[in-house]
Amino acid sequence: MKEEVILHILSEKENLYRKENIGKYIEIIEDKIFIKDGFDRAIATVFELVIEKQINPWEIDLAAFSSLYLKKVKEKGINLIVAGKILFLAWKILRLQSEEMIKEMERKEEEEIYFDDIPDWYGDDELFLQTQRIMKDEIVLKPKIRRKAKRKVTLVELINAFEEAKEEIVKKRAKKRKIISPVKMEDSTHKENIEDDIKRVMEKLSKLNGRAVPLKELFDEKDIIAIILPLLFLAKDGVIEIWQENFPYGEIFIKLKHEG
Amino acid sequence: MKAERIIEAVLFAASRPLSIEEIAEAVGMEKKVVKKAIEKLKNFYEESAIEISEANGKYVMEVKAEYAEYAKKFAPVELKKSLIKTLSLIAYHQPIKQSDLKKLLGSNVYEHVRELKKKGFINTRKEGRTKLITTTQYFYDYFGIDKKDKEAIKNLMEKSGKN
Amino acid sequence: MKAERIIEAVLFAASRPLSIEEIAEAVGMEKKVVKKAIEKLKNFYEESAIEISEANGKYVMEVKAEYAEYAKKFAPVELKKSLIKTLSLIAYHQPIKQSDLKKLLGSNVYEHVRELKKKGFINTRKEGRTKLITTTQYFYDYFGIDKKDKEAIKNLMEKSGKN
Repeated sequence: MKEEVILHILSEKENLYRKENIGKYIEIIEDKIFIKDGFDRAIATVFELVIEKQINPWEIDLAAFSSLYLKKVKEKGINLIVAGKILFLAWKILRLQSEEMIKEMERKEEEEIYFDDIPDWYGDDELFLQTQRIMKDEIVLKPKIRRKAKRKVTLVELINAFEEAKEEIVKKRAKKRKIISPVKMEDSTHKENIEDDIKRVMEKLSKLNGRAVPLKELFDEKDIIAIILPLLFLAKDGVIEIWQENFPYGEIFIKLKHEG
Repeated sequence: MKAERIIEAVLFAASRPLSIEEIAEAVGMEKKVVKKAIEKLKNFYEESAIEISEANGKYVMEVKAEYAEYAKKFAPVELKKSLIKTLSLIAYHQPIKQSDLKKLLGSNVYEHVRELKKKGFINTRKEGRTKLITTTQYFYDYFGIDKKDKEAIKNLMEKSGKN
Repeated sequence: MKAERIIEAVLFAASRPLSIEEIAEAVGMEKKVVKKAIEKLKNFYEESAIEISEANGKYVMEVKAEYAEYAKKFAPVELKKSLIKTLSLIAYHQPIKQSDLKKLLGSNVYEHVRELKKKGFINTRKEGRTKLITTTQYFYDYFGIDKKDKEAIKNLMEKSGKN
């Protein structure tokens, strides 16, 4: 698939806005190999090219892409991470498209509305004459001639720049982490209680002699949220079994596996 | 080291208008001393092709108008001819509506306004469905026009017309 | 108009070294005349903070070394800040993969690498699917660093980070 896209770009190179960017496109495509599915990768690549401003966003028919993608999901199932990335890219394109549309509308609005409105200076002889003279380049502002010498960067400036660059990178990373951190915080606050909760669950289950019981018989509704995590731990460790009779609203049962 | 020589080096290197305060602070001199030194420099450059001119309380070293024609070939072009025309119209008529400017310039106006704004020569603010355009302080500094002198823009354009 | 004044305006505006031929052609004078005019100018600037110096047959107007310290504060730097930052990251981490640099800088990396390469500060060579970036001899010359002191610079950068 990767080769196909590269070949496509190479064959289309005459139509590219900047031919010298070919190397860059290929690099972008090669970056995409982490998406294993060829179909997904092709879509992601096209979308990225739009976002990198190599393809006009209006040349992308998002509706056609989404029905194509839906069809594929129905047939072959979905990889949530990849789908998320593609959705994010599509959203970015949609935004590019709407930005273009707003600009276009602003232009049209002004062009249409002020046609009959005559500027004040048409009524003033001198202003009118001067305006005509400017239009004919007879009188214009004359830029001053000054030096524009630039100096070299000093070593200290290089070191300062390094300093600033590092800070910016740290900030950027912290910002990324912040988006995820609320979940993590919750994790850590529960972590202290988790062992207590596990103990509580085990005490109750051990009284049942291996009998399966509905979850809601064992715990109050308000407790269930708190013990879900310990239950998952226990299930993962193979200490208990959890199942649901009828998905999605059926009863959830738990049972202590036979020890030893 | 004489004060005027230090200030000469500063003005030469800066290539933009500097206020007395800026200079005084950077070189660690009193404003009074800076002012006096600039007067001496002005004298020194009297017979030269270069001058130290003042506008809006700022000083800048530049080529005298009569030598501009020769120097122009070597000076970096900051404003294309078409942009200068647009800027001249704005300066002359300001505040001017973008829609009125469009009647003179056609649809180029959007691109020109955007570019002039990016370069810092003009400001725009919304006015009804259009924009109202005015020149900035940077504009006055760049062209060496005193902001208080309403006629200065016209005069400057007239002078250039005669060349 | 005196020949030396015209040439003064040209040298001032050019802000880069010019050959006698270039000047002669631009102002329409004979080379001999240009040369003589430059000698006169040199005399004029003797007592000034500015000088007309010659290197490799080219002439440039610049601040005398003893005044450079004052001038430096006002002269604009020839590289954009964002490019200096990228260059500093390359200098510290070199040899660095373009793909790793991209993780630090985002998609600006392509433009920055192209520009720094064009200016001669860095070299790239293919390494698998990405490029490996290192600084050039020109980089060391430009910053006045002995290539052998490479580690010293890294240490300096590291230390600056701890402050």
